[in-house]
Amino acid sequence: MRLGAMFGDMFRSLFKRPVTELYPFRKEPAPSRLRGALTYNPAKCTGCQLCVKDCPSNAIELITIDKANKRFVMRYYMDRCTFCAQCVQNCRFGCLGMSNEQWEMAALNKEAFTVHYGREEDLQKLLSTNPHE
Amino acid sequence: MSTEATLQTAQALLAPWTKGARAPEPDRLDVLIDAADLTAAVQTLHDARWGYLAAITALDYLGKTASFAQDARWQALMASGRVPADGAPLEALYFFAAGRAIVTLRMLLPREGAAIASICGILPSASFFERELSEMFGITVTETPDPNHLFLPENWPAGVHPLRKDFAPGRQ
Amino acid sequence: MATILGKKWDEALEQVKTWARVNSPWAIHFNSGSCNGCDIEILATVTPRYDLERFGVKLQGSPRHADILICTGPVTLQARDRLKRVYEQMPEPKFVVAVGSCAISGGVFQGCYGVVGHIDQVIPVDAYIPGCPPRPEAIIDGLVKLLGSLQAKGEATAGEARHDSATAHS
Amino acid sequence: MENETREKFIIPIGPQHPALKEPGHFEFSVDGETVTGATVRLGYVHRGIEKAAEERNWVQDLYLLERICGICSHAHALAYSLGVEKLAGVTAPPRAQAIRQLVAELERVHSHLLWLGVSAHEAGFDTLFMFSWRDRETIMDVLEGLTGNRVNYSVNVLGGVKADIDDARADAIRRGIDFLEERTQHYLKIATSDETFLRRTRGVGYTSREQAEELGLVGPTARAANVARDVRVDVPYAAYTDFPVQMTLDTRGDLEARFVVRIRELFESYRVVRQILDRLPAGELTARMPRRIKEGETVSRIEAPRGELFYFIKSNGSDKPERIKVRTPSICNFAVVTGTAKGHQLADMPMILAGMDPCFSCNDR
Repeated sequence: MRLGAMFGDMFRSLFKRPVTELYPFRKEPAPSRLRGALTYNPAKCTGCQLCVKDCPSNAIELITIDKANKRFVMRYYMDRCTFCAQCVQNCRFGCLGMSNEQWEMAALNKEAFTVHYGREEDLQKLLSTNPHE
Repeated sequence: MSTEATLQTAQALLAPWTKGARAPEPDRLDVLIDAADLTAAVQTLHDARWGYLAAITALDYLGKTASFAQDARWQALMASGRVPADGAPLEALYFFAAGRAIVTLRMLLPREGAAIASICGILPSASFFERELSEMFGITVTETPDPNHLFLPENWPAGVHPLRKDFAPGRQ
Repeated sequence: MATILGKKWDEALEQVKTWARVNSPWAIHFNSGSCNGCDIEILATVTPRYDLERFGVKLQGSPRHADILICTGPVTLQARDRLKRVYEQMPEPKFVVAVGSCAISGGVFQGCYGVVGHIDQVIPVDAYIPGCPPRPEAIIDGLVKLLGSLQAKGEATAGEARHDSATAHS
Repeated sequence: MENETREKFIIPIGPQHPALKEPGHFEFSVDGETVTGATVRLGYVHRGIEKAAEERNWVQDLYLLERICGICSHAHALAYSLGVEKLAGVTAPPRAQAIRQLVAELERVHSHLLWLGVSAHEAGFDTLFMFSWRDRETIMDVLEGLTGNRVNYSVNVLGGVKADIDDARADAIRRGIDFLEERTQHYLKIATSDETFLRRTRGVGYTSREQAEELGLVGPTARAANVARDVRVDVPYAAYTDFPVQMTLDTRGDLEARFVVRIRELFESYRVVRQILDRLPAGELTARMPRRIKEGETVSRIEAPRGELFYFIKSNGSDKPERIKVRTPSICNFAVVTGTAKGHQLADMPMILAGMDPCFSCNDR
């Protein structure tokens, strides 16, 4: 039976280093396994579509530019992504990954969330045929 | 008491109403009964202090009527004349658990005018489950203390039951 | 002369308004069908480690006191009208932040029968923070971006007032 | 006579209320300050997950069901994966099972600390709220480092787990656990000795053992009333046979007992986490899963932080489930509010509600 059981904690806290992190003025590196935005390596992709098949929220589209030469462009809807990494798990060729650096993705408009990954020339080809994209 | 013994006790308790029994998994027992016998069966389990009510749910067998050809409950239902020849049944499932053992009471119900008696008089905790059962599957639970919607909005169209197989969620 | 003074006054007033808005935005949190993940992360941002009050942001219970509406989750059938009502009750100017993938696009809940859609199908949204759920740092980042845009907008308005007064003077 | 002439007064609380962060609607009928009855209305976060699960494939469902609840997401994913593995006749490797149990116990720690803070907040004890949430960040860091996300860890895949543990990570977890154990001792002392706090908890929301059984309570709420019901002990799943836990019981059945049971469960979790880290089985992380699951039905039960989580899964042999029934612990425990409200002061209701650790998104699905 006592009163003010936490006064001691409060008093001691006065003399301790503050626990508050000073983000965004001082940024700590994120943990190595953090699941941030999806990364795509077009050189390794074979277009097997396994990543698309199991995505729970339809966040990935794989657009075929030239099937014979294995040229694909990935359209990634960051706003739909649930960052579950099932696509990374599914990819047998190691062409997908999740960045632990790109996780501050807040934006003031939604257009910023649809991104295209692929070789530079493929991207240009795609964007020139679809001027609205 | 071992799991087998617990299941055997339940089997013996439920014997008067059993229309068939099967063990889909080593620690489970499915007891097929008539919907009319539900309260009596639950009362017996409750009086014997056998386990607790774990969940109530249902299954919709739309397009799978053929699988019931050998089922005594289905034949009885057909004989009662309450089911059109192609009307797939609903099956209500009452799960009771005691330690590792799970007993499932399974009842076939006609698709149209499905009704089942409330067990809230015996187990008050069944109220939420019964409300869910009636709104999700359209099974009327007679004499349930609170027949209102539990999850669906008040203005949800009558006669539409989301977990039936013929409900196709369209974008609102 | 009176108009010149009036313009100067407008300019000063705009600056004070922007200063107040950017330095102490009060927020209300509305869960319109979320899984709780984003909600506990929003709660985590107001607790000691992230301490959102550094930016003057205070979580409020009443929409009448709030400048920012922080929305989480897809919009469910029963939450739609409530979300609209909460938004309408907020005094102008008001800003909406959608936190989490399902608030922005429906996320995994796209196509569920109980889900009407995402936040900006119901009310206009000013800032989007993707993530499932976003880290508290990412939520702070989103709010800082929103406040930054308000500052810029406020300065532009004050600038207009200044410009107007300059032309009136000449 | 007074009671008969006085009109029945109903106080609606919610769905948007400052007490809880989630929408739920309660109606308390009161006589003056005394509650005479309570009803609850759910469904504000009803998304229709059970139906949606029938339209997606087995893998997609894992992530859909994980997002039933953001606090006990791992419990949902675990119950589902264990059930589907049982149907497919696949057993996840021992190392995967141990990691699953480890994450489940870490999740319990995070959930109980979260609850401790929130219910202290309901009691007006914001100091405890802030301190417990400060310390909870330790476990959040551990989980984020281990799985890659603070909430919705997505550590499960069908047939195993994604995240492995090496020595450095194990040490980080041990350090976190050591710090938290010391803090938890302190919180146990506060919750059982601070006079002002005890006034809010002792004797409030009392359920007898018989009442608890009758109401069908599960989890810590039931164990606080001496109902020996814990799936981890009754039906050990994952690696609980190799790393068993002790059931934590209390005989008092009031709010104080619920605090004590949950806080003491934390010590049990710390002990088991250490044990797993010390004796982590070697081997593979995943077993191969077929895309189509054999026809059949199964029941999968898990002890989520809030109590028994019950999954009924039926497969029709295709790559999509026929039916998934989720019975969450909160829906059983709501009876504690409606059942024991009578006779309490209205001001005690938020505490009683918080004391059962409600989760509306679990309920509504």
